[in-house]
Amino acid sequence: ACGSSGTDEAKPAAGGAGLEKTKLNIGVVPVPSSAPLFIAKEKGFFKAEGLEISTETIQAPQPVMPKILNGGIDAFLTSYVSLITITDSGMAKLKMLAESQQGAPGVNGVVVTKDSPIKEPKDLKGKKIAVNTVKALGEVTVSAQLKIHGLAPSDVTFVPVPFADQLTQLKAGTVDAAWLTEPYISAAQKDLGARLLIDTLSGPTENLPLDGWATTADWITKYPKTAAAFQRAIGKAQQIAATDRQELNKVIPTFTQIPAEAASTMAIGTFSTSLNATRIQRVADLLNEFQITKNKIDATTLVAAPSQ
Amino acid sequence: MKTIVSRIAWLWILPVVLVAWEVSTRAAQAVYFPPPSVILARLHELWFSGPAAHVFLTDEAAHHLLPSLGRLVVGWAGACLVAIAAGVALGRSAVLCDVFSPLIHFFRSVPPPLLIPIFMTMTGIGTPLQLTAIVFGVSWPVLLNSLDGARYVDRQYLETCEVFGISRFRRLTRVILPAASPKIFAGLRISVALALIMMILSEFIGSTEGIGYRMLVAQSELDVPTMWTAIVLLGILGFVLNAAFLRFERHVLTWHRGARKTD
Amino acid sequence: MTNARRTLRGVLGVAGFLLVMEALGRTGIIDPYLIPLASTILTGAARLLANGEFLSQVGVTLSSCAIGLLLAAAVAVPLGTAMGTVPAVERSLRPLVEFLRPIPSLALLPLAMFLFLSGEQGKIALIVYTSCWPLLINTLYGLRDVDPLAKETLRSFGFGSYDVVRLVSLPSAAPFITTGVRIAASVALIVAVSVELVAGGDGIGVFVTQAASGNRRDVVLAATLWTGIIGLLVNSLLAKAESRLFRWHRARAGEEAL
Amino acid sequence: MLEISDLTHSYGAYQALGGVNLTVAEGELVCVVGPSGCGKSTLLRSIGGLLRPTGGRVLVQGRPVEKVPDDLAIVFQDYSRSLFPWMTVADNVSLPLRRRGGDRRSRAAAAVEALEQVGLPAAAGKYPWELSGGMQQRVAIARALAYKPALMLMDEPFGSVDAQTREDLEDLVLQVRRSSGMTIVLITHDIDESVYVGDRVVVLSKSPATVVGDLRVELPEPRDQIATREHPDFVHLRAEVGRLVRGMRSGEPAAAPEAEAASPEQEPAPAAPKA
Amino acid sequence: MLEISDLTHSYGAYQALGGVNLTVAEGELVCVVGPSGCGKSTLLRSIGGLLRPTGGRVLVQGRPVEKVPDDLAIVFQDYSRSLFPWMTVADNVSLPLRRRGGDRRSRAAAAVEALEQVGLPAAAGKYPWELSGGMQQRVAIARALAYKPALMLMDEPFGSVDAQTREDLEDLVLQVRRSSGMTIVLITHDIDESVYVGDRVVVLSKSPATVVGDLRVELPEPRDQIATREHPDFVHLRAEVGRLVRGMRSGEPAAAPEAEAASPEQEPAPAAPKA
Ligand SMILES: Nc1ncnc2c1ncn2[C@@H]1O[C@H](COP(=O)(O)OP(=O)(O)OP(=O)(O)O)[C@@H](O)[C@H]1O
Ligand SMILES: Nc1ncnc2c1ncn2[C@@H]1O[C@H](COP(=O)(O)OP(=O)(O)OP(=O)(O)O)[C@@H](O)[C@H]1O
Ligand SMILES: [Mg+2]
Ligand SMILES: [Mg+2]
Repeated sequence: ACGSSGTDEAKPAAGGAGLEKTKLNIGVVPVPSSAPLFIAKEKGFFKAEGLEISTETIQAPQPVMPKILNGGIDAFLTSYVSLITITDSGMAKLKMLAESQQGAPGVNGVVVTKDSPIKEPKDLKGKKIAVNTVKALGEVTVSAQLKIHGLAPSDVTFVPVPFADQLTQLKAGTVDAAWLTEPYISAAQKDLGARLLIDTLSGPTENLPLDGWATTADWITKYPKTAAAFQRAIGKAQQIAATDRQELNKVIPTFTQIPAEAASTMAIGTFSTSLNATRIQRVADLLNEFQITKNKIDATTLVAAPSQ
Repeated sequence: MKTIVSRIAWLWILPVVLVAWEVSTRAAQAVYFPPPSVILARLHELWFSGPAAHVFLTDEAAHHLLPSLGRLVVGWAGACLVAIAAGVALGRSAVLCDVFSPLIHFFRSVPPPLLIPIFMTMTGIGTPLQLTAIVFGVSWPVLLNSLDGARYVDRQYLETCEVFGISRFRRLTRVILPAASPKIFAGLRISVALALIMMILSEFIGSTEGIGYRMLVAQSELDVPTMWTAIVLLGILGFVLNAAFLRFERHVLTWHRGARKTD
Repeated sequence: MTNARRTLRGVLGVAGFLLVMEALGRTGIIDPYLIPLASTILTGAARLLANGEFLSQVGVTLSSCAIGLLLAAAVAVPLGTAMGTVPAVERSLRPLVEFLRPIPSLALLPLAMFLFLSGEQGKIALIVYTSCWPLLINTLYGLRDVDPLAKETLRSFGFGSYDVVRLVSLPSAAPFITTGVRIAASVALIVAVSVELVAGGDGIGVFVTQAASGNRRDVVLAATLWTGIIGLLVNSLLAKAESRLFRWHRARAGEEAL
Repeated sequence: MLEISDLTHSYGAYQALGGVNLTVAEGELVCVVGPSGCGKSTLLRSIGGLLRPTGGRVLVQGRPVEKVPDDLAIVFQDYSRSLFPWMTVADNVSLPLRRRGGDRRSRAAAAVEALEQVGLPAAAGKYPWELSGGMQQRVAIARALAYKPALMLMDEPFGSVDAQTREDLEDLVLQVRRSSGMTIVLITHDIDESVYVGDRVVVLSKSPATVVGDLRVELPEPRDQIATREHPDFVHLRAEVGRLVRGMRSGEPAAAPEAEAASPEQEPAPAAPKA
Repeated sequence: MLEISDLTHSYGAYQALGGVNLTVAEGELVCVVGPSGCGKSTLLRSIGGLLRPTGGRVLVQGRPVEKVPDDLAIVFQDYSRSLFPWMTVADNVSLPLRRRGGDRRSRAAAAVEALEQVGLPAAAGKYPWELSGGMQQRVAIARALAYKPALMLMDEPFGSVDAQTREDLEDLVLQVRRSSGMTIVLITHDIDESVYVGDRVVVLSKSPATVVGDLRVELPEPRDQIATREHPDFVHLRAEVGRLVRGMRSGEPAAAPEAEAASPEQEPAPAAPKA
């Protein structure tokens, strides 16, 4: 039952100039980073390229790797951390087709409750910090921040707790701090009066590229024109997302359950319009530094040549 | 000697399956299906290559395996006690059964991954959470089977008790429990395996150690052989626990086999 | 009439539970931020009924469960019957079964998704895998509990083993097996939702994922409530069918608690 | 001891008991005979409080039967289902003895003694399913005897044993009754047996059952298997009971004048012979 | 039809059958009597192929019994457990008829007819647990009779019914045997009954059971409940069987010379009366 054939094999599409594949199934995570895809869909950028897009909700690429390998999913939203870890595992060669968000102040951070005895980062020593998944962005960026304050990753305990449950755990006191992302940070501040203890996208991790649309290297080799068409369409949408906050506010509530009001007030990263291997190399180096990957990964192997 | 040989002979299916597995995985070369030889090598390296002084357990095993097993045993035992007591009580009282059964059937249908965070707010992180999760997840089949077993005791057994004025307590321990025991044991047997499953699930959230946690890490690192070692380890544990369980059951249900055998 | 009374008692039980939870929340013994008030969750759940998206996801989950359960029964009951009637089969397969049983479906998730191109099929495969075991074990124990004299009666009339199984063992083990079905039904629901939570696709689990990433904990809890309610409804349907089919079983047993 | 008035019972639409009146004095041994399926077991279950009759009254020692009366024992017709397969024979017999107090040792001794009385000295350590049908039946009798109840109800207790054992058991029951003064209601199909062991023989009509005959047996005590059975009164009574049962079977109405004459139902039961 | 030689059976260490020799001719009706627990049911189960004896041989129609012989029916001693509670009485009776072929309608008709023969015309649609003990026993008999087997084994088939019904059933068995020519082995505790229905009466010793008596009954045919029982030969035979059974009970060895004399075990069975 395992095969590597895609859903619909190449047939010259009406709108697309000889695309190898026109129907794509995209794995999306219901977070703001997926917004450009929905903007592109809504504005007809895909249609203009001759692409027909269907989406499937996923949480992270690791659990759905089989689907990615056997062609059930063509491209998907992934964090660079996942991209690099997967590459490091040797299971698949993945490449970023287009970047989505880049770090900006207030998008990720460690929060503590209003009356927490933890007043500054170094008070975290010996404490439990909730992260959404183990061995991922949370651990890396928090570790990088702790390093400035003289703490090693082993000085704290990272506990896996889904984002949605972290606020209650924080309130219940089962964890001392939580590494959160938006819209949870806003919610923590609003509901619990929580304090943002560390902005984990500042200092050594400032402007860290966060995530983007990836696929396998094999897929790009097999469907080069399709890949390019996808990149063009998403590129136009990135442009809109980067410049028009209204557009984002409008689209986010359509594919997430973030209420419109929260969507318009929460912090959002920068939507980048290019793929920059040097920037990505910072992520790979951090991962290697904190021993989440075993090998040093060369970032240039992780990007698909951007189309023009 | 002969009994040992004949007992082992019944395991013939294991080598057959192992060989078939090895051959087919080698042929298929699928990333997700490493051959068993690779898995076993990894299993040995990861968990059992420690010093003889530690019964060959590695530090990794001591850190992840032992706490998991401890929680498994305590959680399972606790769940069985709670579930048999509750099941028999509900099975013997129509009122209690009617009042509580909607709640029971409600809670047993809620996926534990959705409830574990709620438990966590009450228990905090660590062993109490895992124990709660194991007890919660494991109880249902035992509860349901004990309830059914206690409810459908042959009427004449109960009438006999009543006629001879056998006290409630003795009626329970000497008649209802034995009469329900075939069903209760079916529930227990289901629960042994379920306890292993809940042990893993409970370590997926809010845990920093244990086989489940190790598996989670392996999954996020896409370390397929290590994922498989956890699977194989679970299988072996299940096999061993089940064998122990059957031995216990055989001891307790001797009468049942005698009374139910045909030539 | 007695049925009405039983339902009434059940309603009282549920109402009592809800009142206690509400009271605990209102008096602050349980922090309503950690476990929202019963009334809050209930209104949220009621609101979901008007949510077409949610309803269609429920449909997806339920149909996977139903298909999975049917397939599981089609596999487990014959297998359990073979194991329960032919000791050699039982002893040969036991090591394998006992090895496979404790492996959580979530651990097999990547493998299932790799083997089955469509996520839906992978999910169903896992439902079958997991709900097989309670069915298998209960079938096995049910067959073991058949009165030997009943079997001998049929044998004495010259019926072969196949007929003995069909005409005596299975009917007499049927109440046991249906207990297995009821356990398996909720297991199926649990697996379906858990798989959807992790692997995505469609279904209640995906709806929950979406709600969770929007930090809509109220919606998550409302959906959680609904999975429980669905399990409850499925169970009462099965129980009703059971009591209709196995009148003889209740008649012989002292069902009324004394 | 036992007063039954206008007792009726229906299973759904089917009326099994059609107004039974019966009084049993303390220490009396009453045999009940009647066609198969007439309602004898139903009557017994009503006396034992295992069945809530649809009409009429049952008083045991002056108190209406609502739950199982104290100090009662039943030997069930379906004896094999009333022995617990998970207990040894000795445990089955000694289980109810807890209520009588005494330590474990004395209970075990009582159980063994009762088993000896019914001719099963070697069965104590076996399980019920290792015994033959007749042996199981005797275990059920031993259990009831060891319990020494004030009121004993026996539903065809000797149906599965051979003639000789049956006679021994009949004598055993008579002897235990004499020594402990218990009241016994015994259902039997054997007319000879009913006359031999009974102080009275009550004949039921086919269902809806009513009492169509209530005969005092006035044979010399103690009874003896050979002498009693040769006694002219025995032969006469036996024929009388036989005629009543047969009369019922051939379809005569329950209130046939002849039967009525022979059954002074409404009369207070005659004083029982004292132990 | 049936040849049993040196049949032994032990349950674990306990020897139930101690070398039984018995030959039954085609169409014969042999009654087996013996003390309770001696091994009668064990013997029956061995003939029926439900039990693998530990020694000796059983031949049915010349073939050794390895599995259940074709064309056999058994009425079990524990009749209530041999009826299927999930089927109506009619279904219980017609179930074995499936092996005889025929359509559903004719099977149902045969079942109803058999039920009428045993006096239960109204029970067809009920469930076994809605019947009295005696009625259940009659259902079990009806099931075996409807099946019309070549060899019928009956283990105390009339133990739970009243005297009148018992006589009717005895006559029914005799009549069915006469009309269909089946061979019957019937275990009973009633010595009168064994002489009344049997062509031969075989007496077993207590266990380990052996044949201690094998008496031909040569009473005029057809038998009649009143005339036969008054026949001087009947009275004589009854006494003879009684003596044999009693002799066993009082502990005489199985090979007591007197018993031996009365039991020409090794003789070929006399020719059976043809239907
Ligand atoms: N399953 C068994 N296990 C051990 N012993 C058994 C078993 N079945 C029967 N026995 C023993 O074998 C002996 C003969 O039993 P069987 O049932 O053949 O007697 P029976 O002649 O039919 O007696 P009854 O007239 O009381 O029915 C008995 O002493 C009994 O205890
Ligand atoms: N549970 C039941 N449901 C419906 N009808 C029943 C039930 N139990 C008994 N009956 C009916 O009630 C009548 C009397 O039954 P009962 O058992 O009292 O008869 P009995 O006199 O003991 O007969 P026997 O001598 O055959 O044991 C029978 O006709 C029977 O069919
Ligand atoms: Mg009765
Ligand atoms: Mg017997």
